[in-house]
Amino acid sequence: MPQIVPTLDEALASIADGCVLAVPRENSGVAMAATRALIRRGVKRLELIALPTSSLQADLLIGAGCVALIETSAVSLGEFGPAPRFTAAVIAGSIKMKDATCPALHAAFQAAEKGVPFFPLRGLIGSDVLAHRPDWRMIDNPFGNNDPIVLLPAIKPDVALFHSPMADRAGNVWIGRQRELATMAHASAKTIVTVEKIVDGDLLADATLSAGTLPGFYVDSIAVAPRGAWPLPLPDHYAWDEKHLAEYARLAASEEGFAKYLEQYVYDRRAA
Amino acid sequence: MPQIVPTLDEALASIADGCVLAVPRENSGVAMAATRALIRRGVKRLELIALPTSSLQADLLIGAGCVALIETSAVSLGEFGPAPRFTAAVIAGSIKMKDATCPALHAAFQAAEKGVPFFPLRGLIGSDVLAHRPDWRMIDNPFGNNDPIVLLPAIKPDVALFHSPMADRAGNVWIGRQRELATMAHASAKTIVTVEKIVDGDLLADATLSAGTLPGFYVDSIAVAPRGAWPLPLPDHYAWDEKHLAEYARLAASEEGFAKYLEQYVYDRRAA
Amino acid sequence: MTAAPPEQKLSNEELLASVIADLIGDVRHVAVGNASPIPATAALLARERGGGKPYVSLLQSRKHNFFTDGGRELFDCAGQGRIDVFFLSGGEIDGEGNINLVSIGEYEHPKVRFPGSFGAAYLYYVVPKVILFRTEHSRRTLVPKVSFVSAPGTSPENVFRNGGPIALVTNRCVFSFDQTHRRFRLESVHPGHAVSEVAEHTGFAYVQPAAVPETPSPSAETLRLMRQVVAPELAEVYPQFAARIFGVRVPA
Amino acid sequence: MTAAPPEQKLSNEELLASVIADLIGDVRHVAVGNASPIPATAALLARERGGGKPYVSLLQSRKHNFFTDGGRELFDCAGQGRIDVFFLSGGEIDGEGNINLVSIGEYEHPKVRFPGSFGAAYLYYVVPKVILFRTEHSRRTLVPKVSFVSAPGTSPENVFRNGGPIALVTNRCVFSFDQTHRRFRLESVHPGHAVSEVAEHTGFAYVQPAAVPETPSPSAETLRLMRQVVAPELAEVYPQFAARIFGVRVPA
Repeated sequence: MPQIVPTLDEALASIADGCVLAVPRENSGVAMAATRALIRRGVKRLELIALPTSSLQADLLIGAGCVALIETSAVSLGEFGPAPRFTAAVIAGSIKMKDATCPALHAAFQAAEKGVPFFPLRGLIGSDVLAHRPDWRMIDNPFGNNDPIVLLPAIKPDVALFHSPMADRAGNVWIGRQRELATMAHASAKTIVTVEKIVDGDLLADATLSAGTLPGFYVDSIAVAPRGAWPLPLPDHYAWDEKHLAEYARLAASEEGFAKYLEQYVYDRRAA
Repeated sequence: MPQIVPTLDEALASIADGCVLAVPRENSGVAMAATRALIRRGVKRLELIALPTSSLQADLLIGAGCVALIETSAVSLGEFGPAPRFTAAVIAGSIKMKDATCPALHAAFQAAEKGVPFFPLRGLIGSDVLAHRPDWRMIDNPFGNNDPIVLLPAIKPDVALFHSPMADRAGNVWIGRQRELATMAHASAKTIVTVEKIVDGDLLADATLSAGTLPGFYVDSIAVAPRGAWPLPLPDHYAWDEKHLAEYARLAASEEGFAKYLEQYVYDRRAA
Repeated sequence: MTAAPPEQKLSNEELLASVIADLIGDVRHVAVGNASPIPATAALLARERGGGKPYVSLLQSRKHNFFTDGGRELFDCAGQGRIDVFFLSGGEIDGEGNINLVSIGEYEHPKVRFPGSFGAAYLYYVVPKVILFRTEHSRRTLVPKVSFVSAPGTSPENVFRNGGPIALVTNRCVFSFDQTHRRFRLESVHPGHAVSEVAEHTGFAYVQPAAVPETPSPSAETLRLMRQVVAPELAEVYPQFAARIFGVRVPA
Repeated sequence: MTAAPPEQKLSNEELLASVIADLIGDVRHVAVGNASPIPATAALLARERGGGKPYVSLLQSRKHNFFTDGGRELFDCAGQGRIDVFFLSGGEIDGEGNINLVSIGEYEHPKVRFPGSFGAAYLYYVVPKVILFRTEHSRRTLVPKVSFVSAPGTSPENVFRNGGPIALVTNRCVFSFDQTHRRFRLESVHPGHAVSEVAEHTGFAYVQPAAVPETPSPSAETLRLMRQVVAPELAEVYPQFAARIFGVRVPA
């Protein structure tokens, strides 16, 4: 059952060096305040799995030297351009890259959710995405006839980490339409959530709200982080901070600029 | 895009004789008024797939001679006892039986939802459920070592039919926590929904309601049927009609009693 | 609400619930299927004694389970290893722990048809502690070999299996199940029942120790918890059972 | 809102949107990925001309897509055969329709790294009409052979494939793609561009008919729809684009 703890650091305690950490795509509720806290703590050798893509979160963690490996379908700042620290790290060979494609990551998390060793997926055959994934297998579809199909092994992260609008005091978390967050939690050994606020009442008892609620049963720890997805958006709550992302893209283009960004927006706690 | 039609018969027009018809379990919103309309119309040779079980709905359709085949994990009236017409039909050999187990049906619908030919499932090996399913296959898990696992072919019904509390005028349907209804609709070529009422506004535009909404994009036709799940329950709206189900169990124990039930509660439209 | 006075005589249902609560042991999550008031009583009793642990899901009740991902979530949850104890029964149960929820006779032309396997052909494999519960203890229900295996009691070593039967509780006795030797062992006979009676009414062979103890009755504290704390909770889900066994009436 | 006057000169973006709208044809559902204002314009134009058909999902906008089942629903929807048209691009595109969204150079030690394949390694196979769109038409982007195949243009006969590229639209011309012969064909050259210029800036071989027509400009009615009906809708999702191309200003 979830613990609602007073600080981000307490909530994040189980994210140890080397943790296999699952995080959501940039517009599903990224725990950015928690990400800055992890960088301040100096977490190392994360194996980051982005379901299915990432943006600022992966770029920051990679730039700060927290990441050993990333599995993702893409890392990009979207309209603010490429993700500069990700790009530099891949070219420098300083992180290990597992390129995937979006539905493959969704399927591999769903396989873990269902307790099966693999899920099949169409597509992929003949792509170099498949060619560079020795952990994926091709079999002949036993229901077909000379019909090759790819099987993806289940992804079972150590920890899932995301940000949501609210939780109740029992630790039930409102996720709305972002159902991949439920799948992430189901697939992961532990789940850590930051929320805008803790609300009174029981989200599960409400016929309307319960439809968009991840039961606290799957959640290990929760901390309150107002505007905790900033500068990324929180669905139905706030939008990107475009000005900040443009500033990030500009600064992170160089190592020096990135160091300055870290100093100003991550290490200086007043800004976090 | 969905048509909101004035009568049950119009909504059900695409359920032809021989239709592969998917229906939900007894407490997820069973379209009972629509079921009675199908019996009145005299639909024949249905291949009924219950996700994953059924109660009164299957028993009525079987008793009325509408069903050629049923795939299900169980048919029972729960605390009101066995399903008498189902039991009699299986013993008489008048319907073809495909016994499954609940998670196998969930998985096979999810396979269709994801556009893959099969899903794997643990369990099953060594059971006579598997032994009597030549359409299921066992393979050696390519990620394991001498690790047999069962593959279930995707289930793609012709039509999914269920009952929900409400739809908006664009045909978006509130399903709440009954997410297997979304999976049923995604897996099926067509989806027909009966609802308690049509509401103003846009269910998809509301951040809270949208989390429990099946988009009208997946729905073909909708008809209003107040208390359309009666005498079965509608989650968060009304409970079983226990008195009626006890009466059904008593009457349906004999063919004569069942005929009387049909006359009184199905063919006499005033009671439907 | 009013509850049974503590001096009331121990009922058979209370004894069975107490036995099952002991079998549940120290776990995180117990799920109880539909129409299972005695296992539900046992699970809630275990929770009271554990100070809130295990978490108890009563599938019968929207209020007492947390599922928001549709009908599949129970099975997904079990597949994730997040359900530690579940209860199964059978139209027939045999000495190797095989259960039959489908039919008797040839499958294509059965003599008797039961409702179906429900989730048994999966949950029996993936829930670590499955407690078999069948009050009717007769040669009709406890058979040498089931007519149809809805789920086998054990599996070959290479077959993925995290779970299976640990015990069979009937209205006469408690059997434990030895998954290695694929057989039941008579652990205790309920007060008022005899070892010879168990033999007479059991259709399968089982291990019978030289001395078979009487099934222990619940302690006064356990009985107090069951009657005063568990029974009122139970009444929301099983009002008729709670009224009949514990005398709990929910105010109209 | 105010919109561009109809007498305004045809812009390059309007021409491309009109070409793409024609390629979309008579279908049920067009989905448009992020940061794709010209394909979005084309899809909305097709919808206006079709009287509400096709259904258009703009993935960039919560308001303009119906998805309620999380990030997987787009891909599930495509796997169900419910998406007829999608748009893809590439850091590199080669003459066999292969697209590269990953890197240039050795994969383990790339010289250039792009963001990644996103959904391309799946959607390219299952969406019947994929329209490739890359405004930059140069030997750097249109190459003889991509360095990394994010998704191949065609597949062997026994590989499950319901979809693939039907055309490539650039800022110079329109190519169609022949899936049987695995090659592009020059269909038309945009006004102000020349056949020889296409040859000069294209790194791959393609079929060039004896006569290559000029890309047809949108009709007056199409232009009116685009500027007066589509542009204001578009402004909600792509305000900067709508302002720059169509002069549409959303009131603050």
